[in-house]
Order: sequence, then C-alpha cells, then structure tokens
Amino acid sequence: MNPGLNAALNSGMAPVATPWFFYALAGMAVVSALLVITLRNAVHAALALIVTLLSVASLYLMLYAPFVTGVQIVVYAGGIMVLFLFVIMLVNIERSSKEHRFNRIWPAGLAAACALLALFVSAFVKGKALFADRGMPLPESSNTQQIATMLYGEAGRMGQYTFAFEIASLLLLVAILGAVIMTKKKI
Amino acid sequence: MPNFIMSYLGSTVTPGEAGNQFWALIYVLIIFAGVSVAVIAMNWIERKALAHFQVRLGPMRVGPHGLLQPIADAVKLMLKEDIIPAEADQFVFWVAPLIGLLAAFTVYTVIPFGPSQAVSDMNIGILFMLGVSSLGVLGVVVAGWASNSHYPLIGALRSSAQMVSYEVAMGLAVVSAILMTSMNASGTGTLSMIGIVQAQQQQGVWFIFKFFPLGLLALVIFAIAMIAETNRAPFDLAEAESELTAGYHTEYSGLRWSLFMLSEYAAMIAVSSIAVTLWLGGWMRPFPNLLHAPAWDFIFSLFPGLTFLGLAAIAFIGTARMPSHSFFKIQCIGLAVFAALLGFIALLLLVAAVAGRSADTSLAARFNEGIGYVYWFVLKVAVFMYLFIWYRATWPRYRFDQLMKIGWKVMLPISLGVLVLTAIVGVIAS
Amino acid sequence: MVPITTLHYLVVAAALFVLGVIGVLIRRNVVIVLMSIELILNAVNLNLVAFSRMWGNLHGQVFAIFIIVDAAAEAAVGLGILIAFFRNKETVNVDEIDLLKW
Amino acid sequence: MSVYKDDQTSDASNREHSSLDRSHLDLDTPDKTYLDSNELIINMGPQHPATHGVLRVILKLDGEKVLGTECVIGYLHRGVEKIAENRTYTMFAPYVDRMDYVAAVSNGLGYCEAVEKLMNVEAPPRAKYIRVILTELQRIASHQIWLGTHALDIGAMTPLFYTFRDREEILKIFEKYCGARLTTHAFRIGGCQYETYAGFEKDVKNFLAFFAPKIDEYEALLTTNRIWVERTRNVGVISAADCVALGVTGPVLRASGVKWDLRKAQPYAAYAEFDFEIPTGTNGDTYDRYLVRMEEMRQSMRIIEQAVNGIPEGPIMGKVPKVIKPPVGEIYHSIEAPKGELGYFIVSDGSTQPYRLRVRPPSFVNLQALDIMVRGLLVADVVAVIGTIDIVLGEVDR
Repeated sequence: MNPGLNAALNSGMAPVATPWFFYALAGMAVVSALLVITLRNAVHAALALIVTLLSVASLYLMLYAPFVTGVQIVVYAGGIMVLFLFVIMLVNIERSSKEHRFNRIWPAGLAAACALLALFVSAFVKGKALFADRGMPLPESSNTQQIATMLYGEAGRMGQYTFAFEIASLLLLVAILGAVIMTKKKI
Repeated sequence: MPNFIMSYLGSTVTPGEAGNQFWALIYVLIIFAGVSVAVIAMNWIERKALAHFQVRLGPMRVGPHGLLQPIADAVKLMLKEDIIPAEADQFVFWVAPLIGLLAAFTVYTVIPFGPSQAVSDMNIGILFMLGVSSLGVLGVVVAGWASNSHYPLIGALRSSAQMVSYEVAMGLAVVSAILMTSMNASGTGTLSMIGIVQAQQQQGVWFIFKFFPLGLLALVIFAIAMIAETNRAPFDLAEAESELTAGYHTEYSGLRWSLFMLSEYAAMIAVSSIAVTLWLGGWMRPFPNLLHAPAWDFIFSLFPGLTFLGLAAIAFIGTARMPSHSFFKIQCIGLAVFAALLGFIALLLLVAAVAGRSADTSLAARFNEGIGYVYWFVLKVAVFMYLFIWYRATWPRYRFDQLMKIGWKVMLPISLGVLVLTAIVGVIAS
Repeated sequence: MVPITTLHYLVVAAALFVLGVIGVLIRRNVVIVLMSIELILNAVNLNLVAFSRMWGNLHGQVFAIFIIVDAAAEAAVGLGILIAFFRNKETVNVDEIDLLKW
Repeated sequence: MSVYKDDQTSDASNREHSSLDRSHLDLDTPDKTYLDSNELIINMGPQHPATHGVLRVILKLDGEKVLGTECVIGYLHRGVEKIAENRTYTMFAPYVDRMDYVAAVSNGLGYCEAVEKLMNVEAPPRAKYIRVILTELQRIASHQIWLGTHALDIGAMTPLFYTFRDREEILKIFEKYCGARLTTHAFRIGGCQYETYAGFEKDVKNFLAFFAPKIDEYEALLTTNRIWVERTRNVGVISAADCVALGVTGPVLRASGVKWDLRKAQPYAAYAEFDFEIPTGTNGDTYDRYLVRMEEMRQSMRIIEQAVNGIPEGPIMGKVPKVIKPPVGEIYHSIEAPKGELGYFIVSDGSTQPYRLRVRPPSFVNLQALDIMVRGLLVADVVAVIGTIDIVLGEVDR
C-alpha cells in the first residue's frame, strides 16, 4: 500500500485518477458525441451515444459522484438506450439512411450553435476566477448515504428534496401512462 | 520477499481501495483468466452433467473423459471461417459480441471473493453490477439487428424484452437485501458488495435466513430472475432452438459466436455471485456464528484441501477404471497426471491449512484465510451453476407470453410485497 | 501536467452541449434529434456534478439525478410520440412533420 | 433496417415471381402501414430444427402472433405411387417402408393386407398374431419418437434421450426377427416371411416388463409438469367437427373426442380378438393429444401381452401363388397406423403390377389441420402443434 496516496485519498484532496484519464474520457465523450450528430445510421449513432454516456459516467466517478454514475449507467445506458434501439428497429430507417442527413436550414443552425459556443468560450475566459473550488471536496465513501439523506431525510425529518423526489416519481408515472397510451393502437 | 507482495499481504482492504494499481492489475488478470477457465470448466461440466441426466456419456474422445473437449472446441471455433452475412451491418456485427463480453466481464471488478479479495470495493457496488450487467442486453439487441435476418431479430427483441422486464423484479429483490443491511445500530445500509457481506457478518445471519421467509423469498425471486436475465432454460426463448433456430446469434459463427457463449457463461457466474453475496454470506464459511471456536476454524480450513483430495481420488479411480487397451494408454497417463496435479494441490492446501493454524499472523495463515474465502465463495457459486444445468435438463421452455406474464404479474408483485414486508418487519424489529 | 479543475469539466460539458444543440438544429431524423437532447441533458448533468464538487455539497448531484429521471420520462414520451407519428405519417423526419402548416 | 416495411415490399416483389399461389392465405400487403399491425412473413424450414424433416411453413406473423400459415411440401417427394406402377406387387412391398420410416411395420401391414384383400386370400392366424405384435411394438416405437421430438420442440431435452433409449429395445426385437431395424419389410403378401425366432415371446414379454415403468418415467417428467401443461393445454385446439371435415384421423381425432379407431371400427388382422380401450380426449388440445398417445402406448402393451400369450401355432404363410396376379378390380383397405388412418387404394388390371396405387397417408391429411390449429397462437406454439400432429415428411411427400 502506498501510504502517501492513501493519506491523500482519505483527506479527499487528491484526484481520483491522473489527468490522462480525464483527457481520454473527455475526448471519447466529445468525439462520440460528434459521431452521434453526424452518423447516417441511427443505430450507429445510438452506439456512439452509449459511448458518450459511459464516458460521462466515468467523468462523474472522477468527480466523486459514484451514485450518479450508477444511476447514469442503469437508467441511461441500460434503460433509455435500449428503448432508443427498440424504437430505431421499429421505425423505418432504411429509407432515411438514403436521404439527406441534415435539413435545409443547417447553415443557420450551425451558425446559431457556433454563436452559443462563442458565448460559452467568452464566459469561461472572462469568468475563469468564478470557477475556483469553494469548498472541501466531499468524501466519496458516504456519497450514497448523503444523497439518500437529502432525498428521503433522516429519522423523523423530511429531506430537503423529498417533495421534489415524490413529484419526480409522479412525473415518471405520467410519462409511463403517456407513453403507453401514445403507442397503443386502440385505447 | 519483494516489497510489493508484502504490501498486499499486509493490507486488509481491496487493491482498488488502497490505490494499489499494481495489485489491482494483477487481480484483474487473475479474475479474467479465472473466469475464462471457469467458463471452460463449466462448459465441460454442463455437457457431462447434462449427458448423465440424459443417460448418455457426453464427450469421451478428446482427452480422458472428454476433459480436453472444451479446449478442442475453442481451437475449432477460433480456426473456423469468419462469416459475415452479406447484408449485415459489418461494424455493428463485429461490435455486438464485444459489448456483451465487456458487460459480462466488467462486473467482476466488484465481486468480492473475500474481504480484500476483490479488485475494488465500490461504494455503489451492487448498483454498478446491476447496471453494467444490464448493458449486456445492448449486445443482444444490436447483434439481432446487425444480422439483418428475421430469426435473429425476433430473438433479439424477445430476449431484450425479457431481460428488461425481469430486471425489475431482480432489482426489487436486490433492494430488499440491501434494506436488510441497514438493520443495524446506526441504521445506515450499504451498496458496497463487501459491505453487504460484512453486514451479514455483523448481524450474524445470512440474509437468506433473515426475517424468514422474506429473505428466502427474495432469493428465490432473484434466482428465477437471474435465469431469465441470462437467457437460460426454461427461459431460453431467445435461443429457442426449435423455434428461432438460435435466436440472436443465428448468423454468428466461429470466434464471435464463442464470444457470445463466453459472455453468457460469464454472466451466469456473475449473477450467481450476486446471489451468493447478497443472500448466502459471500465468502463466509457455514455457521460462523454458531461454530466459532478456533477448532472449527481449523476444520473448515481443511475443506479446500479435502475437496481437491476428493477430486484427485475421483480422477485416480477414473484412471484405474480406464480400459487397458493400448489405445487408452495416453489418456490413462494424462488422467493420472491430472490426478497427481489435483493431489499435489490438495497437499499444498492441507499443508497451508496445518501451517496456518500454528501461527496466527504468519504468511501461511494469511494465505490460508484467503484460500478459505475464495473456496467458500466459489463453492456457493458452483451450487447455482449446477442448478442452471439441472433446470436445463428438467424443464420444457416457457412461451413468450407466459414468460412475460410470470415476470410482470407474478414476480413483480411478489418482489414488491417482499420489499414492503421487509421494510415493515425491519422497522418493527428495530 | 495541469491539474484538472472544474473549468475542465465545464469545457467538456460546453462541448457536449453545443454538439447536442447542433444535432437538434440540423438533423432531420427525429430519433437522432431526441438523442441530441440526451446529449444536452448530459452536458447539463456534467456541469451540475462539477459544480457540486466545486461547492463541496451534494445539491448538484441530487439535481443531476432529477435530470436523469426527467430524461427517462422525456425519452419515453418522446419515443411514444415518435411511434404514434410514424404510424400515421410513415416518416421520422422533422421537416416532414408539418401538419400544423395547413 | 426495418423488418416491417422492408419485408413487405420485398415480399410483394417476390410474389410476382413466385409460382406459389398464396391468394387463399390473404397474405396481401395492407394499404396502410400500422406499426404493430405490420405483418412479418417468415419462412420456417425446410432447414429448421423443429419441422421434423423438410417441411416448410410460411408463417404470416403479427409480431409473434400467427395470422396464417402455409405448408410447402414435396421436398422429400420420391414418387412412391408412381414407382408402384412399375414394380410387381412383391417388389413394391419394401418401398412402403420408406414412407413413414418411423413406423415401417405398420406401412407394410397395410400394404400386405390390401393386396391380400384384393386377391381374396387371408393370412393364417399365427401370422396375424405376429403382425399384431410387431405392429403394436411399432406403434409404441413411433409414439416414442413422437414424444421425444415433441418434448424437444417444447424445450424439454431429456425425454428425447429416454425415449430413444427405450425404443432401442423394440428395434432390437425387430432386428432379431427380420434383420432390419428401421425399414423392416417384416411381412409378405399372404403372411409373414419369417417364423419367430427362439425366445421371441420372452423378448417381447421382457420388453413389456421393461417398458411399463418407463412410461411412468416419461409421465413423471411431463404430465404434471407445470410448464409442460401450460405450454400444451388449450394450444392447437381443434374441434371434432373440424377434424371430421378435414379427414383428420388417429390420435388427433381421438383427442377431440371422436372414438374412432380402425382397430375397433373395422377390425383387421387379429384385432377383433383382443380386449383394449380406445383412449379419447375432450378438448382437442395438445395436452389431450399427449395424454391420448401416452394411453395408447399402454393399450398397445395390453394388446401385445394378450397376443403374445395367445399366439397360436400353425403356418405363417397363406396360400398365395409365387407370382402375384390379383384379379381385375380395385380395393381400398385402411389400417390404424400410429399416426392415423393409413389407406391403400389399389387398382389392378390383372397384371403383375398395380395399374394405380394410391396411398392415403395419415400425416398428409392431418397436416391440413395445422393452419386451423395455429391461427391466433404464437410462433412457439407452431412448433408445438407441428410436433403434436406427429408428421413424418417421408409419408407426407411420399
């Protein structure tokens, strides 16, 4: 065991992994995101999106957010993307793969997106000082428990987000019903 | 002794937790090789056991009692012509088995073979396992789609629908076990795989026996869901030979097909490991709470050696019973060498067990302890693996609508009920 | 080697966000437009989690979880609409979804 | 790729070139495409593990639901009926073994009896008893193959090996009796070629003692197996009226509740002398057919037991001339083969060769019921129903 590293880990100061990991994951995420929006075949795009999602999940892990990582993998990669693949198989993409990928106003869209990018860049350049660390990074080991406390509250006390959490479950219920009704042939 | 070996042996946490990348890598390699060997062994055992269920002999020609058959098959599959259907999506066709394989093997990083015998102890261990193993469904869907053929597509749709719907019941069963981890003084549970076993250790009960029969029910639900999850009989509709020829991998052959098989068996071992970790006390030996005297420790530490001794004895008997024809000479020698190897391992383990008893802090004791953890874990997993074979030999196959009916109308309500009851009983008990 | 700061994550998130916006704006296939929306949501999530680390509290992570829930609901309903639409019009192209222009 | 639209277009274009007339099947492309009402047309067979040979079934599916089927047969057509016109009556006898090759003895019995009836000769009693014993053994063997393959189709692997293990004992008796195991050619016109070998009775009795617990073993695996019952009950239901209308015979008919067995209705060979039951079902579903066939195996054992105990002494060959030359005329004779009514219609012009020989194979007729039985069921049920009809393609195609 490396005592120095261990001590650093316990204090929560050191990065979880080397910067190389960050650059590799960030590169993977961005490149596959680029593929998502450029690939002709929707299944290929979906596979690229899965790579993006998993890279982003790994980035969460580097940000000491293991629970979000788990949720991202379970819900996004395991759930939503399977749904996407199902739908892609059901709808006809044979035809769309022979058509134009981009709509007629794509220069305008690209220009708008570039403007947005410029906005982001200027914000980052000017407001660099805003993004310095303000607090102690949180320990990773009790991440799940702390999130649970925020969502469900502790003994006898409602959590900060309990109400929002219940609303979210209601939203999901509505979404399930909506999706079922929408896809049913005859109601 | 080099420093890095000692550094591991002195540690009581997993390499991942200790940030010991060297040992983590070694662990990954050991687990990868171990799982591959286990899959090969499972292949042989399944064929032999299935054959004996069905009054046949099974593989007998390649090696003594067909022991080398899986290796011969692996070589054959690798040398086979690599066929990609003309209309298939080449890239996706290639990638699909790899997705399944990655999903099946990645979960092994958090499987605890012992309190420090895991690559890493993730804070979200069980969530990670469920999530990553559910990624396997992507490989199936994509394989069926990429083949550009009807049978694979139907097979893929079937199996993905099946996997997704049984994941729900499976997840709820898992949650009820996780709920049990929180029933201690502090009231905080854990998602960590090692933490779950340690919770069982602290509470002095395997979760299968906790709140009887709630724990048992949860395990039964999980055990059923995991069969569906891994597409095994009687839920093997995706590969229903008589209906869809071979399901989603109909168009696959050679190496890529073997990758599918490898990931299927690896996934079987992985889900069995989850079941063992969550309900059967993981690496713990039987009755650590009742039979806790040091003498019992010693007796149980003899088990690995005795098991190998038994296997060696079986191999020796097999050698003795070989026909004395000259044709069988090489096989006879091979089996004898194999038996001797097993016997040697047995001797080694027994010596370690005896040596580990005398000195409590010695290297031998540490080694012995580790062997014991891995042995009990693997033994429990092996029971589940045997059940997989047994089911396959005994039961016909469910129909798709029946499968869905069972998943949503039977398993889901029961698992929900078990979850709610576990919570209620837990609150009352505390 | 520059240590990884919050800004690094923000830049990645901004890149993902912009790519998602481009996808929404220029792609014709609704499925890919929906995927681009997922990209945008992921970029937002990455920002939230990075800020959560920056401030040293968990609110960002909780918000990220809510957004994932929202994304699931969005995907289910969006794909439901898509299927219903495909059934009637036999197309998945956004620029052919012009019934309201009548 | 889209399964749905793509298939329809390709199918529509294929159909113009196809010589198959599918008009009666209503396999038209719908005018409008509805996603989940999109029909999928898949080919099951001729190379498919569950079509019992080379049956090709074109399935029209809605998702997994079967909207219609069409059987394409003839992949194993060998022109048996035409061959008969160019062979003498004696020379043709081995050919009938190749029709239902898992029940060769029954085929031979039907043919020999038809020719005997045409010639107005009768086999001596001992020969009749030998015929009954062998035919009933063959019925058990045929049902064993049915059970094994049917169970395998539904996903139970193990019964297949059990049934094949036990069928071996029957084949051993055949081999000892006439030297052949599968295509036995056991009988001759006018009686039997071979006298029973020494120990034949003992072998048969041994088999009966051996087999009685084995049926229980099969039943223990399947009859009360929940999955088996769920997979077979109310699957492939066919009413008695439909059966009669389609000419379906054999266990399929009896499982629908019609007590029709040629062994009782028009006794041939020595069947009039034996005491046995005709098992019938009530629902006409796959489970009933399974039960009927299991019971038939038991009844066959009863018949064999009576026959082997009461086998008379005497000649085994009737008075038939060396050259078989039936008088001018025609005859239809049918027997209860394991799969149903096996009929031979022979027209004789007084020469040594049949002028026309027509076989009424039970599998061929029963296969017609497939479409009625599987409509509205799922793909998985199609294989179950093909299994339960118990077809042998050699007999369907001839």
